[in-house]
Amino acid sequence: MKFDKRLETVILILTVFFVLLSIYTALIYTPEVREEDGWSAPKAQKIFYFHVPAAWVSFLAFGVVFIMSVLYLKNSLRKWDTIAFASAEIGVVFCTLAIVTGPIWGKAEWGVYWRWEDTKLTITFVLWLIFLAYLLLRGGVESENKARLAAVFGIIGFACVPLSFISSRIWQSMHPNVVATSEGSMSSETGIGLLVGVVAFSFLYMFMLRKRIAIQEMASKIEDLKEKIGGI
Amino acid sequence: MSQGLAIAIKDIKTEFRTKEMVFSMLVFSLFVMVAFYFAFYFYSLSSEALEPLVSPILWVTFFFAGMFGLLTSFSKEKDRGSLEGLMLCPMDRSAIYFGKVLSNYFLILLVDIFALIFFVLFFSYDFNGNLLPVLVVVFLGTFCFVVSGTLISGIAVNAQDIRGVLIPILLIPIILLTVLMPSVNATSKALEGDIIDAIPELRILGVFAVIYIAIAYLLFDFVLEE
Amino acid sequence: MGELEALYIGYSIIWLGLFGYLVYLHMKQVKLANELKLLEEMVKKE
Amino acid sequence: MPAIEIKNLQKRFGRKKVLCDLNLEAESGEFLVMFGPNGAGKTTLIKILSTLSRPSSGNVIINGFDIKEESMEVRSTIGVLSHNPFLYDDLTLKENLIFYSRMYKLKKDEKTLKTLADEVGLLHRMNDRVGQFSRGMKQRAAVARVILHNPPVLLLDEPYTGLDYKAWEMLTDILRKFHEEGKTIFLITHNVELGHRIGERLAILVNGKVAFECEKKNMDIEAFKGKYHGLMGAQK
Repeated sequence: MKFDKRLETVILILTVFFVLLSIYTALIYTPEVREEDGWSAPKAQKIFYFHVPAAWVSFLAFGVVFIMSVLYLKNSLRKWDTIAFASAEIGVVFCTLAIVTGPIWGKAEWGVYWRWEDTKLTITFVLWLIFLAYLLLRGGVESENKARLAAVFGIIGFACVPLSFISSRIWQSMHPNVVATSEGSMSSETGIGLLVGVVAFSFLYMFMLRKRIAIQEMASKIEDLKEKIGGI
Repeated sequence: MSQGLAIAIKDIKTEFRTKEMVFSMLVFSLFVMVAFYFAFYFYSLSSEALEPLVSPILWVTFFFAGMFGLLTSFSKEKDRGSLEGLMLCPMDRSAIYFGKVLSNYFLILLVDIFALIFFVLFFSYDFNGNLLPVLVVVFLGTFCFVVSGTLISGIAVNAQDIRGVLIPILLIPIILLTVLMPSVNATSKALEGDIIDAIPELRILGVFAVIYIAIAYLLFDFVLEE
Repeated sequence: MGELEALYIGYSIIWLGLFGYLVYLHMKQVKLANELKLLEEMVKKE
Repeated sequence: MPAIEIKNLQKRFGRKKVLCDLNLEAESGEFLVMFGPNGAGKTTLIKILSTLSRPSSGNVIINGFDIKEESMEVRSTIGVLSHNPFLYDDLTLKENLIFYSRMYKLKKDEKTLKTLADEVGLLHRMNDRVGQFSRGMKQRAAVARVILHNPPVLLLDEPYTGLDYKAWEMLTDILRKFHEEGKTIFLITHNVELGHRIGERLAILVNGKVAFECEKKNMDIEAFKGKYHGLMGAQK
């Protein structure tokens, strides 16, 4: 119990520290990219230092859902299911932010909001859809095996996506004119900026995850108590 | 495996006795075609303008009509309680899945072929001798769709009230990249006459069919168990 | 939409989104904590 | 060797405990009747015994097979009859029986199927669709399905629900006959009089536990009724 409390404090402090640091690196430390390097909107490019980490952390969160789902099916301990659910919700939050900020930058840089030809965008979008569906499934099924069904769907959903990423290479070779990456050349400062952003968001993810799990546990405690009182 | 086959035969037999599902799927696919026809009516499409639209129209019809079939394949058994009867039989639970895959595949393919005929009639389309390669793509793409759809249908059947909406909600994001896109691309290429060009897409479909079957084989126990 | 505008909008969406979610979590936690307290007191009384 | 052996069986649905620490044994050839009010966990127990549901903890052995490890063997040694006949309305009785014999990997020829239908008094309706049957006939057809693979253990979950008098008598006769043949019968019901009449050993399930167990010969119907209603008060 005591260790848990301390860990929480440590995570909170680290989260705040890295979030502040990431804002500093994104706005002040990292140099502006230059138009000569092929960027048509160099100022707007600074969205990247949060857009890319948000996308990364959402992948991390969905990966956690996948792993927890496998663990849950193996030994059906409730805690794995709780973590999977919490992680899916937070993953959707981060993914939404990444998906919303992407087009804002895209409009400034490319002149269009979205490039469907870009596999990275498409796959992020599909992942987002899949985990929205996951949350709907969790809300919709009222049976005792809800957790098990959600775990199966989480596995299907996440397993398909990396695989379609691999297979998308084949499509790209079929469409030679539309290969577009969302990162240009990267200097080392840009790399550091992105790294700090990823670390900051990862800590934020951990903090949120713990909070979400705590909420879930409280809710089930309340259910228990209600049953107890109802039973007497 | 023989039990899976027995389930499929039983399903097809009951289906053809009542004909409710096949009939509504056929009518639905007809209506989708009609809807497409009237949606494009204003443009009075020439055959050249129609060319890029052929495979998207076909696959959207296949998928939406097919989803009807998936909707009832488990819910009928569940509502009548006969799913428990199947689960009491001494066999692997995945045999139920394979049986359902076979019967769904048969019924949905049937509807696909009728939808193709409707398409030809409405848009007076001429396959120019490319019908065979298109059929190959349709057979493989539909198989991949059925394999993933039957798994999702097994999951969605547990949501009593909203299972009707849950199947498309769960299924569409899953098949977007793994079935829909390769099938449409491959069909377009087959329509141009070079099936060889479509081999990468066909390979993707094959790989994902295997992946979905493997997932179902591993996890279908968890889907059915109470 | 200018470049800087895009940047400002993007930043505010990210931080408002994250902060909003945190506030939502916190409010939910506080609400549940109150409910839990109430129920625990009821159990004690009985 | 006991035909059914339940040791420390527990079943939780999420946080809810449905069965807690249930212990029960039925000797081979015994007619055991279990009573319990709604929500006592009767159906859950049958579902676990018939391998439809997995226990949270504890062991169940049926005819020497563990339900967790050897579920296939368990499924082929049991016959389950509930208020739902598990038959397909759109198929004829004969087709239903052929379908289920395929599922049990049995080779049944015309003659055996006919004998089977005759046994439950439905020979004249062999080629009619089950959907046209009355409730009682459906239940008789279900009996034919259950004994298709000649299981030594029968699990019955409220098989009398919705039956008229004639069908009721018929089912009782069939159960007696099975009992004489030496099959183990485990019947679950909330009908005290019926259960007391046909059972050999009686047990009462309350709050997921066996609250009372006795031989029928040691307790007459009035005493047993009193006991049952007394225990009912303890049900949540």
